[in-house]
Amino acid sequence: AGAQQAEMPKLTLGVGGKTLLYYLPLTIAERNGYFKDEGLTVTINDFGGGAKSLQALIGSSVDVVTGAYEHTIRMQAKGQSIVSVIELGRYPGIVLAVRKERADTYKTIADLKGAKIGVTAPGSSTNFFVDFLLAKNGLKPQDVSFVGVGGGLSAVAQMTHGQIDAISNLDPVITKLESDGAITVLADSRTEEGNARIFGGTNPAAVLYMKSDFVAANPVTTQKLVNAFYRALKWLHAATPEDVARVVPEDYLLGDRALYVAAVKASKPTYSVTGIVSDAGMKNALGMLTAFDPELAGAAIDLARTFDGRFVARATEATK
Amino acid sequence: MGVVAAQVPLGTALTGSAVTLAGLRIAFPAPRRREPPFTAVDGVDLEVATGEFVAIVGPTGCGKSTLLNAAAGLLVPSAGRVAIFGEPLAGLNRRAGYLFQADALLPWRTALDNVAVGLEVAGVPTGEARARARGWLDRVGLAAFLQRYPHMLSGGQRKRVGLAQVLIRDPEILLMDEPFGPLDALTRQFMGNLLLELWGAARKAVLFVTHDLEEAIALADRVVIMGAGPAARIIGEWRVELPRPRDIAEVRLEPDFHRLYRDIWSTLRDEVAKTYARGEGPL
Amino acid sequence: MGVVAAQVPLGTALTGSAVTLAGLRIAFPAPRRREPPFTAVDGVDLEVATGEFVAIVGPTGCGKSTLLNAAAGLLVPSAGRVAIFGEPLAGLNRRAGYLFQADALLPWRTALDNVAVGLEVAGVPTGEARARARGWLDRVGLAAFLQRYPHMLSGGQRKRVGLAQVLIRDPEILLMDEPFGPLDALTRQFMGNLLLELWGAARKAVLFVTHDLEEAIALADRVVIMGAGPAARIIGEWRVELPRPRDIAEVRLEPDFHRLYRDIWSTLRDEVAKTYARGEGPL
Amino acid sequence: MTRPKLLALRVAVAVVLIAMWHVGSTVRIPAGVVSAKAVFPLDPFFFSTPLAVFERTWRDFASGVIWYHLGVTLLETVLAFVIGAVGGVLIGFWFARQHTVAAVFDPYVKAANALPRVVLAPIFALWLGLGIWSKVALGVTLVFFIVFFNVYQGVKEVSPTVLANARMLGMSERQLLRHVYWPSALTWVFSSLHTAVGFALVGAVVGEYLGSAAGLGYRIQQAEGVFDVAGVFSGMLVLAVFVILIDAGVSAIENRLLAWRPAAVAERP
Amino acid sequence: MTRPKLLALRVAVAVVLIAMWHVGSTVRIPAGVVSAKAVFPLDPFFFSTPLAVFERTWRDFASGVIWYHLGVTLLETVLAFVIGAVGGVLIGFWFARQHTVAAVFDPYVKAANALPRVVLAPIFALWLGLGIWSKVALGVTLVFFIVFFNVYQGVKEVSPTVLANARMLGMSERQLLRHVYWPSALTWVFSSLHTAVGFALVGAVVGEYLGSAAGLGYRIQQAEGVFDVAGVFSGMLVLAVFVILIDAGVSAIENRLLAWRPAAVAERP
Ligand SMILES: Nc1ncnc2c1ncn2[C@@H]1O[C@H](COP(=O)(O)OP(=O)(O)OP(=O)(O)O)[C@@H](O)[C@H]1O
Ligand SMILES: Nc1ncnc2c1ncn2[C@@H]1O[C@H](COP(=O)(O)OP(=O)(O)OP(=O)(O)O)[C@@H](O)[C@H]1O
Ligand SMILES: [Mg+2]
Ligand SMILES: [Mg+2]
Repeated sequence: AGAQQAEMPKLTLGVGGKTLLYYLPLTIAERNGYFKDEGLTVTINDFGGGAKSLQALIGSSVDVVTGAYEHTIRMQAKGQSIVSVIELGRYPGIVLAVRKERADTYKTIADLKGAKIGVTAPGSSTNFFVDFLLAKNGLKPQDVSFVGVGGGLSAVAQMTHGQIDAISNLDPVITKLESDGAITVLADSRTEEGNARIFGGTNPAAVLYMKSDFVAANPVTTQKLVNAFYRALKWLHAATPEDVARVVPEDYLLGDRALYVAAVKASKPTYSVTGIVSDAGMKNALGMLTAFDPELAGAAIDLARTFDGRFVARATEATK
Repeated sequence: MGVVAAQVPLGTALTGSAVTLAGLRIAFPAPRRREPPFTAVDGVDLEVATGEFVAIVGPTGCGKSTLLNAAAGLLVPSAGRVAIFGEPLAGLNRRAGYLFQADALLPWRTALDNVAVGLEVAGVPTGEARARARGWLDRVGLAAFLQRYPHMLSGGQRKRVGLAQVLIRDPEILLMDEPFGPLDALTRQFMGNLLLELWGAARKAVLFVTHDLEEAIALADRVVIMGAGPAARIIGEWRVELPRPRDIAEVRLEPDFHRLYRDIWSTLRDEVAKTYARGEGPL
Repeated sequence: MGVVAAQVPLGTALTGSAVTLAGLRIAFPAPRRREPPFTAVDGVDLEVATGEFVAIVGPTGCGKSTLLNAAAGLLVPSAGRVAIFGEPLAGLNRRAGYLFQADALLPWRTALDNVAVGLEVAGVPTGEARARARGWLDRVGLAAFLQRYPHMLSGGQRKRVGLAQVLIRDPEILLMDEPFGPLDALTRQFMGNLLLELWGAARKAVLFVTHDLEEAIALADRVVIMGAGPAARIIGEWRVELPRPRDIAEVRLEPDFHRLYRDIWSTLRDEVAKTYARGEGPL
Repeated sequence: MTRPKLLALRVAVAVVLIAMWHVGSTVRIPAGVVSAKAVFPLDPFFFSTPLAVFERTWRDFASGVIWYHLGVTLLETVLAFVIGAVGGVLIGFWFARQHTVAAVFDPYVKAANALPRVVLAPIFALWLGLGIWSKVALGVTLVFFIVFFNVYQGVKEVSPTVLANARMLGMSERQLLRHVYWPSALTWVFSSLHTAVGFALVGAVVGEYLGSAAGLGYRIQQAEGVFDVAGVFSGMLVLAVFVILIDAGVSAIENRLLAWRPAAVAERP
Repeated sequence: MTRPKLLALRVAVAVVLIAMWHVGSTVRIPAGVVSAKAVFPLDPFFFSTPLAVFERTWRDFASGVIWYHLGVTLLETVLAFVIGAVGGVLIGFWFARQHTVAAVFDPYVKAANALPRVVLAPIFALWLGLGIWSKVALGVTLVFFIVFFNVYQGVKEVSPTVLANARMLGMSERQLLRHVYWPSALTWVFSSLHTAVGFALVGAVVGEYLGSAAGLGYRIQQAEGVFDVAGVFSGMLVLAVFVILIDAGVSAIENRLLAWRPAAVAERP
């Protein structure tokens, strides 16, 4: 595939929180030089959140985005044509946990009534995750209060200092809190059985998405990007957490290699193996969204248009 | 006795009249609302002919500075009219130079630059403007203080810089508010002679406010006396027929000078005392 | 002839001396660096006894205000010493009241509050302070202007508010810098008499700067003449032996007055003319 | 200018701006003019449309949900403004009068002013919790410096003659502060307050935006998360109206306190 | 105070602060005093330790990685500062001289000042791309208002007598601006510039923090995401030093331009 010249050898990629393990495949592809191998120069722009990187895509500030799959559905409802081309995470990797000291009060999700729950940002997928779980347990979002605490230091700070009762967040925050013994997990979407219990199957998380126009105009570039990410997924699948720790920048190690290894280990099942968004996954994702967003509930969504599997198929073909 | 100013026909712009104030009333808004405005001067008629030197004398607070402000176009009269060379004054009086009673130098410019600025804004090249400013500062006795900022000068020095600043522009009308107030007697004479010399050469119209009646008589063609305020009026005018050119120190020795002085002073004193007796003045 | 001030023994604090300036030199930093500092006054010895009224007369820019600033403790002398009632002055002179040459009223206070403030800060209850301030404004002829802010007053009115502001505090030493400069002749007499009356009652030490030599003689016990600057000195002193109490208007009619006047004036004029001839003055 | 005329002009400006917005976000530029596709000059995805925003604002107020958030933000803003302004005035005066203190701490104050508040937010949250106080703290760090630097300069600008006179009138340091420095620095204080009002609100909203459970910032972020631009703009609209009201209050106090100043000279060309 | 003494005092302050930080983040309060467990007064997880921060800063500079980021941020800051300040001065003057314009736009300026810049970031990215210009724009929106309000007030503060004199000397509106309003407003301008320097940097860093590929704000964000507190504090340290340097430049210009002012009166109690 490397033989053909890319239409756009230089491009910018947006991501909302590159250091999150959610986006680990991106870092792997970058650090292992997979983009370079494909003849691409990718500038990675890091944003204050997934919503901002999507806005940058719509505004044409970036060419492609690694972000949540649900954005492709949302954008379809808003009349923007966004398509994902490879799945990076098959499970959301979001964990809902309560603070140890309050574990007696909040034994199950149904007990969360009145709790103060930290999410990365109001309106983000961590928020919807909780909404979804609450609904399943017969509660309404209004029964709890949400606080945006981000996905880094301050999330840890709020939890350890007892500012919030529960937290819905991602790794490495969750692993850090777990290793400190600060939380008790209520729902864990990092594992297969966890997802089965919560969604009844997979639920695509991080994907590489872009405008449909971009795909149409730059098929070769898109293919090369997908190739690079596909290699990263393959590599991840085979690698041990220690291998990962060797590859990522030293700064990413949370100042504590063991903690980082633990976090990678916990997150490993979430990374996609095939790179393909399954039909069941699409339905699960849509079902979760329509449950809370009145705007989406009314919209007619063509799930087939949210994922374009041609590129992954070709990448699979090539690596065989 | 005084020639009352109302003799000058109202509303006519005499040819050769440089400044005409006719039926002028100036009122200031009261410090507190709801009180009536404060009428500083009312019914003032005054005419300064081209080339005439008129001195205004009057009790403190009667409205002398107010009149000059009106003639300069800085104050809009509440009633009456101001005409400059026969034209009704609209906006600033661009043909006049005004030496203010209070400090008005640009604090961020040295003495030299303060004097030069009037030429610079008129388009004279900086080099020439400075050279001429140097000459003027020399004439007012400040050759050694060119590079001083105003706050480094004494009160009298600042006034002289202001004088040079106004005179260097060679305006057709000179409005001067107690220009020699903070000067010693001798410097005062020097400055007075300087002014007379300039005036004699270019025959400007001068409106000169002073508290020194002797100075007024020594310098002016006509001395105008204002009564005490509020609603101050002109209460008398005297023509000074002393010969020109005059030397200020010497003219005081003339017998006519003393006669005139006593004449004016008695009117002035009586008038002011009368006002004060009404309980509006000190003691 | 003048009694040269150096007769006063240096470095001794005479009993009964309110203000002692001994060997005073005051230099200002030059406007540009690297130039030498400007010495305004040098070697000034002056003593004002308790209850004495001393007038200072001198050419403009000679350093009169500078001397008063030194006596007030606002300027630190470069050399020499300042003593107040025999005590070397460190910091501000708290026993003096100072009427500044420039406008110095608090712009955010009405005339009434400006006068009352000196009492208020001394702890007098506001009501009483105001009542007394009202009385003082009455005495300086501004009863009708109590509620005016300074910018609403004429130059002479502001000066009189300043006068009341200083006098109401009844200080032991009065430093006055051209206090009657912007006043008309009659008001000047009223104010002079007011000052003399107060001084006669409480025998304050007064250091009075004026450009009006007649005023100086009429008011003072002693007239001090300064030479022209830079490095100005005291060039002569005259004791005025005219009888007290004096009325300012009347005392001028005394033959002694005129003799003294002519005497001082000739010295002053000669001295100043001499300096000017050196090329340091106007013309 | 008369008041009605002024008001009319102001309204006219608003109408023009909104009309531009409306046209820009609803009328496409035909294909081929600026780009291959027909595009909106102001893409409604980013700018929404005025109608949507007004409708949304109206709905929020009608349903009453916004009042609670508005109240929270207002409280934070006012607290941040008052604490920051009082702090700025006090410390500003203190620095201006204590030359040694000022000289020693000068670089630290300037460095502190340069710390990005967004980064500080987690620390504030840590110390002050997620309630209103961490937002107030953020607002205070903005307001404080704006007021501080102006007060510091304002005190130095006191006329030397007036100051000398006041000192000769026997004023103690405290009396000087009260009767001279304070009134003289007031214009400076008020100038900074006009800027500070806006920044107090910004601080509160940003604080909410970075972590909170209520307030307009919270609502704006929530709207952003679901790409509800009308919601974002509606939040900003409410903020703007809000600030104009607070600022009017500041101006009213200013006019009262600065009644002594000469009215602007009647200038005629 | 002599310069060496002043310097010594300044260093002393820094030493005390750092010592407090060091002790707070390395010495535990024994169990039972404030809580059941032994705790750090300043938890090193959130506050790092001075040594770690210095070591980190040193390493960054030694390895050279920081220079590039520093350069980007510096460029953004300087651009934001210059553009914002020049804009504030120009518009400030314009408003101050055009009373109608000022009166009409007054509420809009104030409302604009209250818009939370964080929310505007996506719009700037839309218009200006993700390069330095969207960060510069964010900085400009902070700097502009600070300078603007001060210039506006500064122009109004011109002494009426000096103004009247200048007008009688024949100055046109333009000459008045140059010879009277501008020099008179300069103290106001500089006072605002001292505040603005810090805010320019804040704007740049916040812009980077919200979305970028380089700069100190980017580095701080990366560090925050991986719990690298030493990295966050090291970034802030560099920022702080940075601002002190820029501000020293502003002060030098100020001292040159305001050489005409009377030196502070020698005050003796
Ligand atoms: N802005 C103002 N508001 C109210 N009254 C004012 C204002 N300006 C001047 N006045 C009053 O107008 C009168 C005349 O003032 P003006 O300054 O013309 O006096 P003047 O004759 O110049 O006095 P002086 O000899 O003391 O300078 C005074 O009584 C003064 O109080
Ligand atoms: N801050 C300063 N820097 C430099 N020179 C100064 C400063 N202040 C005053 N001088 C100079 O000192 C000399 C004395 O000034 P001073 O104000 O004492 O004069 P004065 O006798 O009061 O004059 P006048 O009668 O004009 O008020 C003047 O030549 C003046 O230029
Ligand atoms: Mg006057
Ligand atoms: Mg003087």
